Amino acid sequence: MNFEPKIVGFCCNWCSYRGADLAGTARMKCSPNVRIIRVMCSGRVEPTFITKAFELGADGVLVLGCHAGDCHYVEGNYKTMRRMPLLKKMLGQLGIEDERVRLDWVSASEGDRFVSIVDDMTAKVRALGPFKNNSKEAKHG
Amino acid sequence: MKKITIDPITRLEGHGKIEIFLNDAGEVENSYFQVPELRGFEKFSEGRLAEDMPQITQRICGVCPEAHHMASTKALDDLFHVDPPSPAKKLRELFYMAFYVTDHTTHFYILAGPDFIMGPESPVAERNILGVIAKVGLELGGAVINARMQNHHIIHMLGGRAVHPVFGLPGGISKGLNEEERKEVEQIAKDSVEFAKLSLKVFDDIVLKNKEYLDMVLSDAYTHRTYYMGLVDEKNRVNFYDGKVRVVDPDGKEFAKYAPREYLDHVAEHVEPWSYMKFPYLKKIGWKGFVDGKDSGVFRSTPLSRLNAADGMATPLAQAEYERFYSTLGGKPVHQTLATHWARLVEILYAAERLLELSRDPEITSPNIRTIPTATPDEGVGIVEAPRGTLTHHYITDEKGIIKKANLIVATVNNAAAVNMSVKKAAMALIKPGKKITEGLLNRIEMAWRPYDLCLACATHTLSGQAPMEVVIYNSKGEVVERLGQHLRP
Amino acid sequence: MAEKKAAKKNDAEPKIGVYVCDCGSNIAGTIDVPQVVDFAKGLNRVAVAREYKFMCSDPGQNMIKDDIKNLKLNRVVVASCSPLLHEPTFRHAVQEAGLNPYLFEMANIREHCSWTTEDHGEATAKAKALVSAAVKRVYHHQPLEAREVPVNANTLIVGGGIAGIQAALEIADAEHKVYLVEKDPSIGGHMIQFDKTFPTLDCSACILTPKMTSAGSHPYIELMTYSEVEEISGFIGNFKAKIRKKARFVDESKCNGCGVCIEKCPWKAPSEFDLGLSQRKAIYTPFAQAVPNIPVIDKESCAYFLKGKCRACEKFCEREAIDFEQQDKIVEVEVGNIIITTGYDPFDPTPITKYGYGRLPNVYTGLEFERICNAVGPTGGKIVLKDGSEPKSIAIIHCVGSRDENYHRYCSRVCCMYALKYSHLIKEKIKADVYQMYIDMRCFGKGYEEFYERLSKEGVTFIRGKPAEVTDRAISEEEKGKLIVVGEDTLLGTIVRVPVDMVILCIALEARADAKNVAQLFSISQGADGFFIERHPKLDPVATMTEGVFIAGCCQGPKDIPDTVAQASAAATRVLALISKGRVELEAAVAVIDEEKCSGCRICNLLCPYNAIDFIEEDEVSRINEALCKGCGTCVAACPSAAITHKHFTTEEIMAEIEGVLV
Amino acid sequence: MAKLKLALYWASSCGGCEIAQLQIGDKLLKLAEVADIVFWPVAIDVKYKDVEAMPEKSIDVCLFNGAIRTSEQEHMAKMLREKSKVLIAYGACAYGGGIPGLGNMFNRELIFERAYVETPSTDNKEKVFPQTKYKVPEGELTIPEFYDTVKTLGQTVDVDYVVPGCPPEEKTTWLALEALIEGKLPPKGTVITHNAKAVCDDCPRKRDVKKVKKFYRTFEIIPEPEICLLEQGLLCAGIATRGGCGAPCPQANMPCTGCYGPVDGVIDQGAHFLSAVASVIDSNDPEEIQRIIAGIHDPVGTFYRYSLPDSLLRRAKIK
Repeated sequence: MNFEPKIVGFCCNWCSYRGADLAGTARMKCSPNVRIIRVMCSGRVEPTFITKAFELGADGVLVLGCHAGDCHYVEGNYKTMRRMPLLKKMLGQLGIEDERVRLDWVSASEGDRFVSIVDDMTAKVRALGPFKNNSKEAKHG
Repeated sequence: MKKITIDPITRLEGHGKIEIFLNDAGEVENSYFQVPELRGFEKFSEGRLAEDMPQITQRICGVCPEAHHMASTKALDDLFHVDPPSPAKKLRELFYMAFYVTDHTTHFYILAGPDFIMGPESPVAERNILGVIAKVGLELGGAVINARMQNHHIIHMLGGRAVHPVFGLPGGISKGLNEEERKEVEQIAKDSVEFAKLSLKVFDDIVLKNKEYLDMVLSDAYTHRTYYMGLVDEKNRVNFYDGKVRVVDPDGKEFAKYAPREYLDHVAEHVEPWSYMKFPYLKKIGWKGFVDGKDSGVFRSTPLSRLNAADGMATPLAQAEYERFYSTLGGKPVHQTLATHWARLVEILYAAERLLELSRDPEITSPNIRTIPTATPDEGVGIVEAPRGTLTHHYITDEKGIIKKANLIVATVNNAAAVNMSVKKAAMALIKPGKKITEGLLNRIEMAWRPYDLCLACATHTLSGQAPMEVVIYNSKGEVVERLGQHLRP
Repeated sequence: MAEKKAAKKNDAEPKIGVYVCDCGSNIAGTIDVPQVVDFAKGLNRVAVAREYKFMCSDPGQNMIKDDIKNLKLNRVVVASCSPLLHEPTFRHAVQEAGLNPYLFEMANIREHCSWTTEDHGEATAKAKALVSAAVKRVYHHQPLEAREVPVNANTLIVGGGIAGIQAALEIADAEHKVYLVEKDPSIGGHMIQFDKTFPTLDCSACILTPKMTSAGSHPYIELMTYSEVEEISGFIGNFKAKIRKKARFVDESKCNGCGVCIEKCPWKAPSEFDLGLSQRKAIYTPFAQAVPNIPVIDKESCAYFLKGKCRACEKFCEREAIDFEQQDKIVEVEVGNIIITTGYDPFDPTPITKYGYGRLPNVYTGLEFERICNAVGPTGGKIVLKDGSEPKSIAIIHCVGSRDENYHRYCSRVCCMYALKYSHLIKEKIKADVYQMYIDMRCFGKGYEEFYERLSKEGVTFIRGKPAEVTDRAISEEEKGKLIVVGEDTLLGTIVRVPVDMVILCIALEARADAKNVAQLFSISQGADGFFIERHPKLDPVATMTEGVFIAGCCQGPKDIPDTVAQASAAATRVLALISKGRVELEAAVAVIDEEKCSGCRICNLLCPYNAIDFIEEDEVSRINEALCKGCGTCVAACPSAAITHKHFTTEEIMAEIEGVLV
Repeated sequence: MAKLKLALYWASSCGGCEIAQLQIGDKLLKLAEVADIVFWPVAIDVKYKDVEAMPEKSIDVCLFNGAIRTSEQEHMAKMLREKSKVLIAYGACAYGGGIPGLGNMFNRELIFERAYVETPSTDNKEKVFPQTKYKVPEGELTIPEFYDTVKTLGQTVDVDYVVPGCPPEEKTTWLALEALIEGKLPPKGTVITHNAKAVCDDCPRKRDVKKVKKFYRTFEIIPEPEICLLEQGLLCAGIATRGGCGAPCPQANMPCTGCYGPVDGVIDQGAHFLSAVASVIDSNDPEEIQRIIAGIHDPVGTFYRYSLPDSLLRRAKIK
């Protein structure tokens, strides 16, 4: 049976979530693999959300914010821009492939961009296969 | 031979284990010294920052973290090609001398002492520090506790923490001494010298003046002719903090003398499938199994070894003791394992004297305690004498100073093979067909490895804690005849 | 462990109702709704789960209200469209049933699911995940009380064009103070530059100047021309604005606008108002009917500022209003609402070299032509060529910079109409041939189509097709000395070469060059085209994402005067509504610091864009000013002690949601 | 009143916790008055079979240190849980996995390969590895199984309290013992320290707002003595670490490394430490941000020094 990845998506309320809505309003089709969680700002997305998602069985995590300079909260997305690369560097040390975590920017008017990012990420994670780090093997710790 | 089923449960006491097998005649057939744990520091050091190693590797052992902290810090000096300012080196050594006094004191009075002071066959209930104090008197008891606490205070003061210090850096240390602190140290050093003298007197009175003990010390059951290893200064005198590693053969002749960077030409480690601990041996001779003598690569690395491997001590009082030590025991080298206890006391005296010298050094309160490294790091080896033997840390890094490879040959491990042999020999000598195995007799076997002051936390950089050890004796049918444990007594 | 704690916090044990909307066939057409309902029934703490065709309808809302009453629900989940659409609707509904509106959560199974997913199975599976996420999340929801703050009755309007003037007057007439800020020396904006206005052809100045004057003299309007907003702080109902009044070097309190200074000034510079087609003095008012009628000295062209001597104006000013020492002034005002009416920039056609603007004489932009036609313009209203002669033929090229992949994809909406207006003005003044070169004629407004018909009867030639180039390279006698407009007539399917004397480019309206700064200053957003984004394209056209900040006119997108005025009035009405209510509810989902946990590490201090976080030295903890907090949660994500809680977006709630989407 | 029955045990640890317990020095005697130590392999000669023979919950309190790396340790944890009324995770290893927990960046195979084959001093061409069961002429020898993953005590059995630290400072140990002696134990789940706030609250260094343009390594600079180390670009874990230790490391001019574990409510110490540090990077330019981050060479070893097994991910994914 072919593998369908589960991807957790975090969208900011003002740009990317609206971009995602617009994709729907415009009836654009995109992979159902990304399930969106709404936060007010991508700056709210703390690294624990991402590690938690993996702990709970996600195969990938997508974080979408406003384009640089467009943040509804002036520069919340810059904080995200600082946190994600460091987090990804650390996840890399823990053997988590780069493509499993993606930070990107989608404005309220970019439904098409939202779709292409979602489809692209889904394809890449599908190619990587399921995320497992065996941390839960009962006996062997 | 009947299959002995040893599910983990039957061996859950402590972390080290010796199994003795008897033959049909009831004589000792063989014995095995096992270490049942591994933590894998050599592996998970990979990817760490070199400068974090003094704090990471000391978690190998919470009993002697100071030794690992020092060996690691010295490896970093070598790795970053940086020479610490002389005050920094002196402060490191001062710190290390204080550590020696506490550590040796703990072992002699709390671990080994009771066997002699109370007698090998005295009741277990009395064979501990409290019994010792009761016998030697509160004054000495107080002195013991005081010596440990005071010198721990020095460790805390410089290292930043009581256990697991933090002050070691490539090119120096993070914290120095001010004048008040120096005065404190000087006073502690004076007290420690007095304490060391007192301890030697105790050993004199109780052991050396007791024929029975002396015979036991000199008896064949506790004797092995092996190679001896120890760190020496440029004058071939015992040094704990710095110098070259010297190896003498069973006849006391210099067999090798090498700088830290050359350790791989001289030492190799053998792996047995029945223990997580490896067995080091002299590479140039090779691994010949658990046998002693000139043709076997087995060597020992203990206080006794250090005295055997050196030509003398660097401080006057200790030198005098050193000479008395050999004249009493019939010349160099001394092969009697039990003499290690005396050697340890000589080392306490040296450490205390050296501590006093350093505390009076004009440079010791200098703020000039760091040189910032500028060269590109590549490879470094650091060696110190840990109380339990020669301790080697070896790191290879990338140009940023990220550990690519780490290798550790840890104090106690050096003696793994010797311990195995000592136990077997003592057991063979003491366990006789039909002879009832008493607790006292078992304690005499226990005394065969206690001199090594086994620290199994160190043992496999890997294993946990000061070693409580379990001995299991099986008869030829594989049934458990007897078991006993060695424990650190508070 | 943290999660266990959260569960305890809920006083009453959660009792959740789940309502899945068919949205006609919008959802039910793709998602197996009954299946989702059954799934929901099986979820922890779900007391009831129902399907309904339109949850947002009254019956739908009543269904929820009844269940809350009868089944004692204390948490509600609606799975339907985007929360951005109907969250307020349902929050209101649960509130009416006596439940705190924050004990509600929405699952977006339409925009994010049924509309974007083809496969019905996949869509249904995803819908289940989104529902379980909402259910797990709502379990942790806590009741929140929205805080109310008074609304300052003063209003700040930025931009003194027709939109700003209109909005200002409406609010001022209701006797509420307005600060009208304009960066130029006079209000009036682009409209005052126009000659006539389509389709009615009444004179732009004639209809605008009365409004300008009343704005200038209105007791409730404080005009701040030659001024710019530099800093905005605060929040809806309670903004503080720092405004820079640029030095005019003329004392407004003394000047009576007699104009002697201008008359005596020996120095000239190109007139901004006439787009450089004429000259103005170094001390000047942009145009005759300027409001306020107080001149400014342009440092760049004033001899005194350049060479240190002259001061002619000073000598002749009887009221001693000239003040060379004058400095910029920073004025601070407190307002409750802000309307942004910063207008547009005319597109600069120079880059479209094929049309020869700036290269070939007698190629003009529409705005330039407005000035040329204007009686008080550079040519005194005469339509003449550079050499002073009268053009025999004029080509008007549409969609320059609009509907063009390389520049702006959008339609500027006004060009067709003003192009028609030009033909009329030309025909009226001189009897030249006029060619309209268009892509499509768009005459959608009231009276526009009629205007188009009327014009087509005035002998104007319409050529459908976007011209390829305007050149002066003649290939025949009759083309000699002319501008030749080359293009295809797509109706006839033939290449045409039209020799004319003058070419008018109908340039696009584009977002102001500084729109980005303005957007950041007022924390509103821009679309891809650079114009400001309204809160909802249909249902909330003048509000923005930022409470208390409204937009009107061309800063929101190209539009004609009637639409601009309508928007301005709309914005004014929104503001008046807030003023008359007198108070406003603030975001309840803000961040709070638990001072029992804050170690005073000060990581968060600089992260807040609203400076809402203070470090309290004596207590060695950081504290958040809830009124300033806008609830973005950036500080929450940064706190290494987890001492900051983001109300309604707590870590427990989001973690639960993560768990939910991963079922 | 009857004396407390006290048990102390270690698993995968270094013995530093035992030393820390001995550190309370003369207070040991006070302890001896009210408590009988019924099991302490390191110090007292009580055999395993005696413990096994004890009835359930017959031990009042067990202080358990060390992480769980082998089958033996796992078994022992389960047994002591069963025998003890109160089980206390003592020290960083039992609490968060500690330094040995860094082993979770690898697995058994990689660790064995390095320890028994690859190390330059090891001579083992035949690739002999320790065997859980091995036949020797005289019989069979066994050693416990070495697991792929280090677990915390809490991930192995139910834990009642935590005494954090590597090792716990003397005063922290005594705080817990006092609570025991006086029967004033806090609510279950409490991490017992003198300060529930982060180390910054203990630290005498002066703190200002944070902006970091460059991260330094400890050997690269000599920090100002009075000022917050993080502000000087040193990755001090104090911000993300529970206090109560008194901040000894920053006072020795070295950054805190996080041994007291997270503050209450923090689910993942390393992730929070990371997020805080990244947040104060003083740049909004992606390239510059990358350059600044390049100065953090070992995120896992820095942010999860003592808590990798207790993190949400627990271990590395080995391909």
